[in-house]
Amino acid sequence: MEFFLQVFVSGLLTGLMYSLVAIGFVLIYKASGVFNFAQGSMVLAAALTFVSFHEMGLGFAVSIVLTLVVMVLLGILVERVALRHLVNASLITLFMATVGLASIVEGLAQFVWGGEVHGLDLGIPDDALAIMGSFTVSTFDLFAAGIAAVLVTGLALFFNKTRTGLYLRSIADSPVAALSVGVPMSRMLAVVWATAGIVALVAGMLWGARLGVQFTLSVVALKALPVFVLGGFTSITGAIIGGLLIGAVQNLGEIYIGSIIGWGLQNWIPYAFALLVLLIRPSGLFGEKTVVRV
Amino acid sequence: MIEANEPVTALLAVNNIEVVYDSVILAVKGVSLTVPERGIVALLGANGAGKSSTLKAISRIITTERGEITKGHITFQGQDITNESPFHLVRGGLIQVLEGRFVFPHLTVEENLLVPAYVRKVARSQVRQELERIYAYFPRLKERRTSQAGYTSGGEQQMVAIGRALMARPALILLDEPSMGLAPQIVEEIFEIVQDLNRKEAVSFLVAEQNTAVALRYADFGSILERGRVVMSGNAAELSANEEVKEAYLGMSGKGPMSFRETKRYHLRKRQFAYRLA
Amino acid sequence: MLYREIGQYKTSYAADQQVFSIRQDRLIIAVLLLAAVFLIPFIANDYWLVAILIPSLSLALAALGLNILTGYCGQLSLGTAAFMSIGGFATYNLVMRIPEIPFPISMLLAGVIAGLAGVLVGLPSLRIKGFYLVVSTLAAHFFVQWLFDAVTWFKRNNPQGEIKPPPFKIFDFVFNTPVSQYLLVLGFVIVLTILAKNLMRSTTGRRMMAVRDMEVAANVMGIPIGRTKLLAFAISSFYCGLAGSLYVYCYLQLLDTKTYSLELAFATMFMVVVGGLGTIMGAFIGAAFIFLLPIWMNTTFGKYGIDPSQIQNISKMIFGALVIFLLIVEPNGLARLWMRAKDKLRKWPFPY
Amino acid sequence: MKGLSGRKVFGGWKTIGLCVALAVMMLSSAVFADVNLKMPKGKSFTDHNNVNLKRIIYTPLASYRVGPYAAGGTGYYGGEIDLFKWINLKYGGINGVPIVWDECETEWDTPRGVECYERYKNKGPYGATANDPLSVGIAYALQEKTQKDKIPSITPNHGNTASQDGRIFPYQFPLEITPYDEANIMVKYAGQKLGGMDKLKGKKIAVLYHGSAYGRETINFHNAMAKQYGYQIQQIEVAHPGNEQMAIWLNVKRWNPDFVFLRGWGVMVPVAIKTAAKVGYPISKLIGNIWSNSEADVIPAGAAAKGYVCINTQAPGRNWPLIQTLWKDLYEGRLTGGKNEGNMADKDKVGSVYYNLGVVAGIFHVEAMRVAMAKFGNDIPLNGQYKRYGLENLNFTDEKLKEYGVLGMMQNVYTSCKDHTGGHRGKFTQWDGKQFKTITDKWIEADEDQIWGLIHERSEKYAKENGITPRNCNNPKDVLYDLADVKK
Repeated sequence: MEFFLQVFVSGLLTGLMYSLVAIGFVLIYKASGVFNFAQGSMVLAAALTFVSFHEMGLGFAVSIVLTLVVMVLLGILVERVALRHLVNASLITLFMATVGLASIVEGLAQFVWGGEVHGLDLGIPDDALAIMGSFTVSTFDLFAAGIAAVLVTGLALFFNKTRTGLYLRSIADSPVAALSVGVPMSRMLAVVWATAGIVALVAGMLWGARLGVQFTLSVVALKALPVFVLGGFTSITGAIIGGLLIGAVQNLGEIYIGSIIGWGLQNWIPYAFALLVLLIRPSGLFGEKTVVRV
Repeated sequence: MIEANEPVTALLAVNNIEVVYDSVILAVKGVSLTVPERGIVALLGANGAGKSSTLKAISRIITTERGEITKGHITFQGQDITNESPFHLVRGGLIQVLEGRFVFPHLTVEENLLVPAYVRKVARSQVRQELERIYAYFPRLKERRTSQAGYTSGGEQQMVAIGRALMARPALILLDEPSMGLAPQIVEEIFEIVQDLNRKEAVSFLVAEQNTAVALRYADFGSILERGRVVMSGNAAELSANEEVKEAYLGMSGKGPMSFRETKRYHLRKRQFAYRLA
Repeated sequence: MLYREIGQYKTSYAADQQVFSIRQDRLIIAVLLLAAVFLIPFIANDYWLVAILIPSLSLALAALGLNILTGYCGQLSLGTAAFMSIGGFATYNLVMRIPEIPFPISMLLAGVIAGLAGVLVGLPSLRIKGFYLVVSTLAAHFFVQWLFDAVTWFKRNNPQGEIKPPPFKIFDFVFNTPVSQYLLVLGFVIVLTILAKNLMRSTTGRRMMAVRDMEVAANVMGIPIGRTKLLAFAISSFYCGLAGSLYVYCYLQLLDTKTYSLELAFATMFMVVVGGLGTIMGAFIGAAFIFLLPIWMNTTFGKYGIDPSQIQNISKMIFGALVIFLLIVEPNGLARLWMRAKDKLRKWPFPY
Repeated sequence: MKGLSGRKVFGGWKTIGLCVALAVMMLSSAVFADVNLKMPKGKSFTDHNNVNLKRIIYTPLASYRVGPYAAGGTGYYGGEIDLFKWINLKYGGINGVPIVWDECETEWDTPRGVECYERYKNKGPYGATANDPLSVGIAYALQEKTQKDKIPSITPNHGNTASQDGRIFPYQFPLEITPYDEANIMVKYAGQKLGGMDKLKGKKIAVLYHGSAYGRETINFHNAMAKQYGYQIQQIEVAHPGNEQMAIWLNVKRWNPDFVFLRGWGVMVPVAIKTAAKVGYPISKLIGNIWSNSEADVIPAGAAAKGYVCINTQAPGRNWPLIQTLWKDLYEGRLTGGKNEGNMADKDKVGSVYYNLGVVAGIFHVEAMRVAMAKFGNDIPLNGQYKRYGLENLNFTDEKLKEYGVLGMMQNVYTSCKDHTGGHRGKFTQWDGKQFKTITDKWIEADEDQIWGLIHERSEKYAKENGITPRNCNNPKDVLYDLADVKK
C-alpha cells in the first residue's frame, strides 16, 4: 500500500511538470484557436537562452530578465510574421504552420546557442526527502508544484478579470466577430504569444533542471499533448487536473501493467487514457462543448 | 430618419470599388453608394449579388477572406478609409454586424456586449451605465445576460450582435442580412429597433437585405445590386413604387401573376438594363 | 499562349467527365508518365534512384493515403507512420512465416491488415471530432511502436535489434537493383493513384467530401457517416501500409520501429497540407517539395563551405519559414496555386 | 496603422512567378546534384580551394551535430576531423597523399544517412574509402550496399554485433568492442567489485535498456550470463527517449538490486542518474555502458552524477601525447600560424570522451590506409577495397600505439579475417563532478570463448538466409578477398 501511494504521489507530481507545458498550449489555444505545436520548441529555446546567458557569467536574475525579453520579442515576432496572416485559416493549416514554426525555433535556438548539452542547477535539491519511513518526495517536485499553482492562479485572474483577458476569450470564440467589433487582433495575439513565451521559460527552467538543457526538451510537448486534450483545450484548470491524472496513470500503468505485459509503455498509456476519457466526454474533462447550430 | 427638407451630408461614400477574391474572382465590379448622415440605406439584391462583399470591403473584414479592393476608394466622415484596420474603424465610429449573427458563443451575453466597450476604452465607472443603455433597447437581453450567448435563440443572438455593435457608440452600423433565418415577427421587431436607434441615437445604417419589402419600408434610400453592380438606386419610396422593382423584388406586378414566358423575358430585359448601366 | 481550351467541345457525358478534360493536360500527363517509365531508368544514376526517387515516390503514396483520410474525409490523423509500420511488419511476418504466399500477395495482404488496423483506430472518430481525434491516432502511433518493439514475436524472436528484410521478389525475379526497385515502386504508385483518383470521383469519394464539409448536413442527406469515415480510414491505411512496405523493402532495407517515427507522420502531413488537401496531385507535389527541399538546401549551402551543423540549422529555419510562407500565400496548398496559375493562363490576356 | 489590413494577397501573375521559381529551384537542384555530387570515379578532384588533386584519400563523414544526439556527433567527428587535418598539415597526408572529407548532416536519422552515403559514395578519383556513420541504424541499412559498392563500414563500439565475424561480413568493422563484449566486461567488473565472479551467485542485477533496437541488442546475452553466473536479473525497457523514469526507478528501488546497468543513449542517462537520486538509490550501484559514458550524459545530471561509473574503450582527457599535439598544433596554432583551426567550436570539449573516441576512429582510418600502402605499394588506387584490407590487418601493438602517442589511452586492436573487432577490452571511468577519471588500471578483457559461440550462431544464420559462403580464413586468396586478383 505504501508503495502504491509512493507511485501514485510521485506520478501526480510528475504530471504537474507536464501541466506546465500544457498550460502554454491552453493559453494560445484559448486566445486564438491555434494548437501551438511549437510550444515544445519554445521551451527548448527559452531554457537554452537562459542557460547560455547564465554561462556567459551573467547573474541569475539578469539572465531571467534577458530571456524574458527574448521570449517576448519572439512572441511578437511570431505574431507579426506568421500568425497575423493566418487569421481565419483552417484548423489543420494553422496546426501545420505551428509545426513549421517549431522547425524555425529549433533551428534558430541551435543556430545561436549551439547543440551542446548544458547542465542547469536552480539550487533546489532534487533528491529524496523522506516524509514517512520509506515514503519519499523530492523537494524539487514540491517546488515545481508550487510554481504551477502560482502560474495557474495568475493566469486565471488574467483571463477572467482583465479586459485583455476578455479580448482574448472573444478572439478564441470567433476571430471574425472579434475583428468586426474592433478587437485589436494583432496586439492581442502578440500579448498571448509573449505570455506563452513566459510560460515556456518557466517550464524550460524546471524541465531543464531536470533533464539538462538539451534538444530533447522539445519532445516534452508530446507528453503534454494528451494532458492538453484531456483537460479540454481551453481550460487551465483542465490542464492541471489533466496533468495530475496523466502523471498518476502513467506511473501506475508502468508499474502494474508494465510488469505484466512488458516495460516501456509510458509513451502510449497517457494517450490511451486520454482516448478513454474522450470516448466518455468527447470534449475533454473541462472542455467547452461546441455549440452547433445549423 | 432624414426629414425631407434637411440638407444631406455624406457620412460614408463608396466610390466605384472593385473587389477581387483569391486574386481571380471578381465579386464587386465598381459599386458606388453614399450613406447620408443619420440615414438608413438599404443595399438590396439577390444571393451572390455582392452585398456582403461590399459591406465587408467597407469594414475591411474582407482581408480575412482572401479578398482585396483593387480599385476605387471609400471615405468615412471625409477621411479615406480604404486601407484602414477594423480596429481603427470601430474606434472611429464604423462597425459591422456580420451576416449570420457572429456572437461569441462561449461568452455570456453581457460579456459579448462588453468587448466593444473596452475597445472604446470606456471608464470602469461608465460601463454599467452603457450596459443599461443597451438593455433599455433590448430588455430581453437583460433577462438573459448571464447565459452563454451560444445557447440563446436566433432573434436574441441578432439582438446581441446589434447591441454589441451599439456599445461601440458608432456613427454608422453596417448591418448584414438581419432577417436571415428569423421569423417575420422577429424581423419586424429588429427593424423597429433599428429605426428607433436611428431616431434616438442618430446612428446611420447601411443594411444589406434580401427581404426587400421590409427593408424599403424602413429605409430612406436604397440601392439594388446585381452581379456585383449597382443597377438602380434612389429614394426608398421611389424604389418601392418602381414597376421593375415591384416585379423583380417585391413579387408584385401590375398585371397580376406573371407567366413563365414573361418572367424569362423580364430577366433578359434586366440583364440588358444592367449592361447599359455598366 | 498554348494553354487554351478553346475549340475543345464536349459532345458526350463521358467526355464531360474525363479526369483531364483539357487536351493539353492529357498530353502533359502522358509525357510525364512515359518519361518516368522509359526515360528515367536509363538516365538516372544510383543517387537519384536510391536516394531521391524511390523514397519520395513511396512517401507520395503515404501522402496520398493520408490525403484520402484528411483531405477528402476531413479526419485529422497523425497515425500515418503507425499504419506504415503495420504494413512493413505485416509484410515481413507474412513473407517469413508463410513463404508459400507469393511476395506481392503478401504485400497486398499486409496492406489489408493495415487497413483493418485503420478501421480499429478510426472507431473513436464516430464519437470524437476535430482535433481531439489526433489523440486517437497518436495513441495508435505510440502503441504500435511499443508493440513491435516489446513483443518479439513480430520480429520472429530475432535477438538482433534491427531486422534486415528480404528483398522483394516475384517468383524468381529478385528486385535488388535500384532500377528494378524504382520501377516496382513506380508501378504501385501509378496503379494506386489511378484507383484513388477514380475512387474520389465515385459515390464513395463524394460521400467522404460531404462528411468533411458538413457532417450534420451529410447525415441529414442520408449519408452513413460512420461507415464513410471508417471506409476512409480503411482505404487510407491500406495505402499507408503499402507505402510503409515499399519504403522498407525497396528503399531502406532495414525494418525498425525507429524508421516509422512521428517525424515521418508529420512529414507526410506536411506533404498533404503543403501540397494541397483534397487533391491527388497535391500529394505528389507536396512529397517532392517536402522531401527534396532539405536535401537541396543541404547540398546547395554545402558548396559554400559553411559549417555543416549551421547549414542544418539554417535549412531548418528556411524550411519552416518557407512552409509558413506557402501556407500564408496559399492555405490550400501548392496544387491550388498551380490550378490558379492554370486559370490565369486560360483567361489570359484578361485578368479575371 | 496597418493592423490586419496589412495582409497582402498575391496577385495572379505573382502566383505563376512563384510556380516558376519553385520549378526552377527543383530543376536546379537536379542539375546541381548531377554536376557536383556525382563526380565520376577516375576524374581528378577539385577541393574547396580549387586545388586540383590527382590523388586523394576521400572519406565522406555522415556526421551529426544538431538534434537530440548532437553531443555525440560533435565530439566524435570533431576528433576525427582534427586528426585528418593534423595528418594533412604535418605530413601532407597519409604517405604524402592528402585526406579529403565531406561532412553530411544526418541528425542520426537513418534515411538521411542513406542519402548521404549515396550522395558521396562515388565522389573523388577512387570513390569513398569508408562509411563512418556513428549510428547502428545507418550501418545496418547500408550493410548490403557497402558490401556491393566495396566500401568498408567503420563502426567502432557499435554496429551489427554479428559483423564481428569477418568471414561473413568482409566489409563491416565493429572495431574495439561490440555490445556483447561490453555487457560481458560490465558483469566482470561487477564481479571484480564483489571480489570474484563466484560472488555473483545469488546477487541481483537490473538492466535498464533504451527502448529501441539498439537497447534490445543485449537482452538475450544478459539472460545467458545471468544463468551462467547464477545471479538474478531483471531487464527493464525505458520508453524512448527516456525523459521520464520515475515509475521504473521506484520499481528498481523496491527490488533493490546490487547493480543497475544502464544501456542508455541520449537523455535517458542523465534522467536515470537524477531519478536514482530522487528515489534515494545510491549512485555507486549504477554502471553505465559504452554509450552512457560521456560528459553529455553526466553534466545535465548535475551533482547527482558525482561518483557515476561507466565503461570506456579509450581513456578520456588531454594528457595523452597525441591529444596534446593536436591541441598545440591546431588549437594553439603551432601548425596553423597562430590561428585556432581546430574543428571543435567548444574548445573545452577537446579531450572529452567522444572527442577521444573520434581521434581513435581517425587513427583506424589512417592506419588502415598505411597498412594497405605498406603491403601493396604507394601507388595503389586509394579506394575502399584496399582500405578494407588495411582494416582487416590492423596490428596495434604497444609500439604502434606509442608511435601514435596514444599508449595507455587506446587499447591494443588486432583485427584479422576472422575477427573484425579486434579489441574486446574496456576500462572503467568515474565522474568526479568535473571530469572522468580512469579507475581501473588494467584493461578488462571480455570472455571471447563465450561470446564467439553466440556471434557465430547469428552470423551463420545470416549467411544461410542470404546465401553467403563464409570465407576460409586459412586460404590466402580468401583473406585478400577483392584484391585476390591484383598482381603485385
